[in-house]
Amino acid sequence: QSQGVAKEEITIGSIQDLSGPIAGFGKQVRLGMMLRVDEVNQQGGVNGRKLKLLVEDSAYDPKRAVLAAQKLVNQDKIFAMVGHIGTAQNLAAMPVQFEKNVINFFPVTAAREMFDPFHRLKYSFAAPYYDQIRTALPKLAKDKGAKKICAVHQDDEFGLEVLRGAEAGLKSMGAELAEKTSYKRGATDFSSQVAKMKAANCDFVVLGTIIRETIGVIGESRKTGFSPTFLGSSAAYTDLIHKLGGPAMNGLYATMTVQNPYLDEASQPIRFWATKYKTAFNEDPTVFSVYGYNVIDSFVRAATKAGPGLSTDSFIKAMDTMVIPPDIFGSAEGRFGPKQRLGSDASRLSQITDGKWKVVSEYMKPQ
Amino acid sequence: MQVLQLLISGVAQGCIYGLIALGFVLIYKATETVSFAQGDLMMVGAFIALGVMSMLGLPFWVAVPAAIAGMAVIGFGAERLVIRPILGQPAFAIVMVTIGIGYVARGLITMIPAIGTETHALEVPYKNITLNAGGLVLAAEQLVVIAVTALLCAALYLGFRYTRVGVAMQAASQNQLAAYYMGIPVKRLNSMVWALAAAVAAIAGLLLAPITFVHANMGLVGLKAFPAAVVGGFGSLPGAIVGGLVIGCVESFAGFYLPEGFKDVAAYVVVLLMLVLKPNGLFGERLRKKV
Amino acid sequence: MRFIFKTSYDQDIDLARHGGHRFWYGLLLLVLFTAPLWVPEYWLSQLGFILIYGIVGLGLMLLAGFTGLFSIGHAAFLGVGAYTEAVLAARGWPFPLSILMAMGLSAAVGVVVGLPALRVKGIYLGIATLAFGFIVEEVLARWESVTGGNAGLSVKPVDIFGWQPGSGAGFYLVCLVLAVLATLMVLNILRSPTGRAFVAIRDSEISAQSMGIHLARYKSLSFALSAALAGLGGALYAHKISFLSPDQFNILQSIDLLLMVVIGGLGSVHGAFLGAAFLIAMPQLISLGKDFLPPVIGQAAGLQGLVYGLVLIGFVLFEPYGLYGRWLKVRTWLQLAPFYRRGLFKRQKSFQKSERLK
Amino acid sequence: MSANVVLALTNVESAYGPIKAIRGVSLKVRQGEIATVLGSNGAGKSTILKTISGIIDPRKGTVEFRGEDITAKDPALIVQKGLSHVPEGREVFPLLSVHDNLMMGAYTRHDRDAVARDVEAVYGYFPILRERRAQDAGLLSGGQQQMLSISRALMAAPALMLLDEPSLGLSPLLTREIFEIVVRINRERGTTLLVVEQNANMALNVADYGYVLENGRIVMEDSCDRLREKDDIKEFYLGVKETGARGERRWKKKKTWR
Amino acid sequence: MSGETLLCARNLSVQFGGVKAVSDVSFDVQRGEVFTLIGPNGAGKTTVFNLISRIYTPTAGEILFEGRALSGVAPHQVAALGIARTFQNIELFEHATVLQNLLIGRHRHLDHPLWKELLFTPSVRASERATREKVEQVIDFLDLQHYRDTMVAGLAYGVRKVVELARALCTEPKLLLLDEPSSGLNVEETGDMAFWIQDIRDDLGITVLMVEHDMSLVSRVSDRVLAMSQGQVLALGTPAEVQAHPGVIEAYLGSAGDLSSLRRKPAIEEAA
Ligand SMILES: Nc1ncnc2c1ncn2[C@@H]1O[C@H](COP(=O)(O)OP(=O)(O)OP(=O)(O)O)[C@@H](O)[C@H]1O
Ligand SMILES: Nc1ncnc2c1ncn2[C@@H]1O[C@H](COP(=O)(O)OP(=O)(O)OP(=O)(O)O)[C@@H](O)[C@H]1O
Ligand SMILES: [Mg+2]
Ligand SMILES: [Mg+2]
Repeated sequence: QSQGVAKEEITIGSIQDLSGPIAGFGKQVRLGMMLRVDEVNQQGGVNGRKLKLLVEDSAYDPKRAVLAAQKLVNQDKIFAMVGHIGTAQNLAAMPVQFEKNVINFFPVTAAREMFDPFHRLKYSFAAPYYDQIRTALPKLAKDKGAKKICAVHQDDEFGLEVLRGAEAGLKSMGAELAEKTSYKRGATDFSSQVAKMKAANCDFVVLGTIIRETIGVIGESRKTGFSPTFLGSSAAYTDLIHKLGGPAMNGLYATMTVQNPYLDEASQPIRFWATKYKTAFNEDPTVFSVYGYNVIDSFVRAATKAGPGLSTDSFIKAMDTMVIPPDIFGSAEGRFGPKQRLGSDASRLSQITDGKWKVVSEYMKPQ
Repeated sequence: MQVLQLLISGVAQGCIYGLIALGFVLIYKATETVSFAQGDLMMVGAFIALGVMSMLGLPFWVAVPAAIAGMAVIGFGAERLVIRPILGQPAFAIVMVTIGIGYVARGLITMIPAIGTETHALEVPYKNITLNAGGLVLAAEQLVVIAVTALLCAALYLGFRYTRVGVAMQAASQNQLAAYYMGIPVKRLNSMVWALAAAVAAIAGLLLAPITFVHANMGLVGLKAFPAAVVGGFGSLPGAIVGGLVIGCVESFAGFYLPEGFKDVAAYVVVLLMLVLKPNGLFGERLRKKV
Repeated sequence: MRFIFKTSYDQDIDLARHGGHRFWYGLLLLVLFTAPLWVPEYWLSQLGFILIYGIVGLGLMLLAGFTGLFSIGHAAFLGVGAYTEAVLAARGWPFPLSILMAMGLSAAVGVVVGLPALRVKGIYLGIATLAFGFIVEEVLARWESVTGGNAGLSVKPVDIFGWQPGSGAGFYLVCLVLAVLATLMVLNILRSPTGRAFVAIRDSEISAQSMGIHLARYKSLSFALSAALAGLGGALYAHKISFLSPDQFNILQSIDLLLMVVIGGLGSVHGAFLGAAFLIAMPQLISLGKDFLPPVIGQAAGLQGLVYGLVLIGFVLFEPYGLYGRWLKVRTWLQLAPFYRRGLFKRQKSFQKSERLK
Repeated sequence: MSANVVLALTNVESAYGPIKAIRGVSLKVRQGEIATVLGSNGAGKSTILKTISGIIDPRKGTVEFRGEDITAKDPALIVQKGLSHVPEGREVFPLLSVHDNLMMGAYTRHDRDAVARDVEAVYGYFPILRERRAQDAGLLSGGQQQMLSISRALMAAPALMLLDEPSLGLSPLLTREIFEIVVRINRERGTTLLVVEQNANMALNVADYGYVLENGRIVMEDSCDRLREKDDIKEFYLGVKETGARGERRWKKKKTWR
Repeated sequence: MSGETLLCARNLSVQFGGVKAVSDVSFDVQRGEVFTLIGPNGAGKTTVFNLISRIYTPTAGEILFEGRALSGVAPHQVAALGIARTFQNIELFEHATVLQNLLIGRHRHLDHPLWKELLFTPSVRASERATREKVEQVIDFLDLQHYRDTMVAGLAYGVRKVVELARALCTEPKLLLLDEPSSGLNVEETGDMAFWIQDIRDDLGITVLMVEHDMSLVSRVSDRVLAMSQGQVLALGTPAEVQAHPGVIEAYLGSAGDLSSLRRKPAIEEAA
């Protein structure tokens, strides 16, 4: 038997940013997870064991992530780490977990390091930014007849992944980036970046940006009369973009996997789910709530499949033949195997029209 | 043309730095401490305006005075509560307290359910208005920042230079003991200073909100305002603005002409160069102890 | 209070002033060295963190508490030490050598950072160090060929000429030995002419100079020693955390370090370790306490920041000498129990005087 | 006692942390009088003045100013009531100009014209200050700062003035002038003064009533006329030596009041 | 007295903005004498001290110490040459005890390699002991036993003056600069100071250059006196000669005058 699995209870842990720069997301992931945990526990738990979810705050700081991981792993004896947010934070925390044979299950980050290089304790669900852009860029650029493709990215691992994806995508088209420029996390002024791209006559811009920076770059461009096609990654796929940025954001494309659960959504199950969420937490759900919800949902699937003798080994064994079907939010089918630690690398395109995200393409898989 | 446009965006950004730096200098002149809470007070001010507008549904023109007055009250209260008891301790103690105030402000705001962790947009009447002049583009938001900064700077400068209370504030910072001996109500002035600084922070928050959005971490721009204040000379109000402009323009040009990464450290490189060449900044006083 | 009848100058010079000291510190060492035998793994690991931060705190204490130079960019030295160690460990350098290198390189950077300190003071110096902190962070992020940039860098475990202490008890002991050595050396410096020169510079530069103290030399030395200790701490930190990224050494880290020495008690060597203990224990205490609070507060994001801020303010307000000051009071109270007067430590009204002229 | 007592200390005890600096001091200053406190180093003279003006709070006892209890009140408030204090060691505002320093002296006053007249009067006493009116006060020489600090207190036009070693670092000529000014403002404006001064010869000639402080206690008090005649005062404070009293280097005669 | 020149100032001038603080001042100090500077406030006496200790650089002229020009010497090296000073406004290390202040005074005699200090080798310990020995001698000399372990911040003004003198003596200087050693001291203590200054000259063999306003002290201990006014030399000679100089009387001493003229007229006293 593995640590964290008791007669009546399975203890799982998660680390979120609850007070740092992306506290908004961290909180939503946590609420999404809590929603699913409560549902499962009300339905009698996993093979009779209730789920106990412990959430620690990392403030998006790798050092605090390590401290939190040490606490969860060594003190609270969690069975698995689920939905840990942030690339650097995961990289920092994983050694602590692996030393104690604790699975890193479905971290909320689309970095390739979450499944590559291979480790038996790593599982990831998110199509990597790299693959998202690599796949979407050539198609969209062709549709738009773009000549000069540029990129602006945050100068951290996340932004670089987007950039690498863009470069790989262009390479497959036999083209190159006409201009690339970066900014530091937390920047608020993008005038010189936009001026640079404008000066290079870009007509297509790949955005390795998150929320405020996406809005900032597009806003500055609109202001200075620079209007290329913008393509962001799933990091920019949040309702905040159009809520904060207003009409100026219309026309922005982003790659994504699960849909944002609008309360007035056409699809009935999503509407039902969103209302349930809103009743529970008195907040509108977002795509991050869905991530959290899905992470737990998948965990429960695997744990249930692993049977009453739940242990790390039986869990991995269950995951070896795991297929997670598309859900109500429109995610792609996820498949895992003994050497397959990423569920799916497919993603699709959405665009903001009339102040809302609309799905505009089918799932695409990188070639 | 390109150069001019870069210059304009540099100036606009510089004014933002200058505006925050103004708050630092104000406090420094009057208490000889550096307030690390200035950026966070600015954030709180923006949140107050946001609350007034979105929760009470009042117009922008009501939210502005409300935020300023609200922040003045908060500044006053903070002084009473946590700064007055250590009035007279070494400046360093007060610096630490301001760091504490910053943490508390950020913590409290983030704790507001459903609001604190989100990013919000403040609806200002002049949003999305741009002026085009022969190919150059100027946003109304930036023009407002420039105008208000200039006015505020002039008002504060005159106040410190020529009013009795202004001089007394400086006196109290240079020698508190002697200030007491002169009958200067050091404590009351101190409350006033912090109230004023918080009000200035609120103004900065209001002006910044349309540009950077309102969120719990918006106060971090304050870190760029430190170099601005130092380049200008920490004790000089006009210096704060000039310093801000220098930093803003350097950043703007570095971002365009220099390789990646230079834009973000340009401010700090400038400040180090400045400290080596002219340790007391462009307008700083020459400080030398006579023995 | 204990009165000691002094019979030789050595009693003032010795580290342990009397038998009591020897006994208590001996006991403390015994407890610490036997900790792996009876302390649960998790707490041992936290203890290791405390030792590491304590070493960094010692350095900052030397600089801020004893020389009066405030550094708001100290995380940069930590970063230099950590990255040096990580890079050298990856190249297969044995731990003792790489750690010396880490200290040396940090010290060198410290001297460079100290250069502006020769001309500026007070807030200007603070901003200079802040600026340096940002620049170092940026260099760590940009110099990808060596540091791995923002993608981060994994750190190999400690290897002392083939002996691998691992990450548990062995590594703890390595930290402990280094912490003890560092503490002893700092204490030695403080009781030597150099330590006195630091204090002199803190109190009055002009008369320090007229006593023949070379300001530039001692300020640089203070920066170098402080940075070397930060570098040592950084090297241990690298192994402890085993994954480095530039943003671990940002301004927030620097402020944390400053908080640590202030809460510990500025100007005391004990304070460095007490502060470190506090810095590590605080988040634990908060997460312990949060289950007892109503969920609106307990589960709210930002609780940690709020508590941090309140604690910091509380310390400055009520215990300006930090945890060490509190301990002194408790000790005095114990020693004087029946005669203790409340007024004994009452804070005088005091009055700020311009520190711009020094 | 009599109604014309401006300042009365009863049984005042002040301490710095555990160190008691004054232990049960009682003294009175009457309207229109010049009083002086003599005492050796560390006797607690400055502490008495600081306690009066609220810079340190006494442990015990009360301070009354014009019949009002001002014990441990805010120093600024005490000054506003008409008591001004020239501190020991020239506490000027180093980065303000000489003129601004003077204006700060008049902070509690609102009669602009009278203030302007007083500035002129002060410049009349010390022409060097007029010459340096725009210079930072911190750059003045020691003596010039002392002049400034006295002038600044004069600007407050107080009812009672506490002077802590006004002649510190002044040339013999100026020392004399300072005391002439002291006498003048006392006679002309009726300002009451409490003076602490090491130049006992000067103090005892200028003052009407004197106190002798030793180790924080008042050991002798009398009118200055009588004090000047006492042997101990003569020997220890006026430096009038009986021949041979200190011929032997390190030998000091015991003060008889101890 | 050997009669050999220890310190020699030639045509010194220094100017701050429009203020000529010192202009064309020359004098020399013989080894083993007490040489006093007097003059009205703002005459430039402290500025001369600051020139010697290299806090200011003269705009013209030079200072020779033991025949060596001071112009090339850095401020911190002045102590190493054997020049120590006290300050008019007292510059002690406030947050240290008297003993620590005095130990810092010994700094110029101590120079260990860093590693020895880090390890506190026996040689460092030995030198610490010796340092302590020296400091205790000075403490005995100036009667400071009582204050040995007190924080400077809590000392009365007069005691600080003595501590500052003690700290200067700890450097074992050849030339001691005293800026107003008796200010803030009463008659009795000034008497002690006079004895100390004489002992410093006669027993310790240290040359003293001082600034002083108390003429009784000046007359008692000075061998020669230089009077300055407005940055210029007014008179030079024995104390008696200088005090009799009409210019000095006019600018500095004032007419001796009868102090009793300051007393309140008896009539008014009765009224009060
Ligand atoms: N800030 C302080 N902290 C602790 N003790 C102090 C402090 N200030 C003064 N004392 C002590 O209080 C006593 C009285 O000091 P005070 O300054 O009143 O003396 P004084 O009579 O004015 O002496 P002086 O003539 O030297 O100025 C002294 O023994 C001194 O050591
Ligand atoms: N750094 C400076 N900047 C401007 N003026 C200065 C400076 N230092 C001294 N002065 C001026 O030079 C003159 C001489 O000053 P100094 O301190 O030497 O006088 P002093 O003879 O020591 O007088 P005192 O007896 O009052 O101490 C003064 O008028 C003073 O204002
Ligand atoms: Mg006194
Ligand atoms: Mg002088």
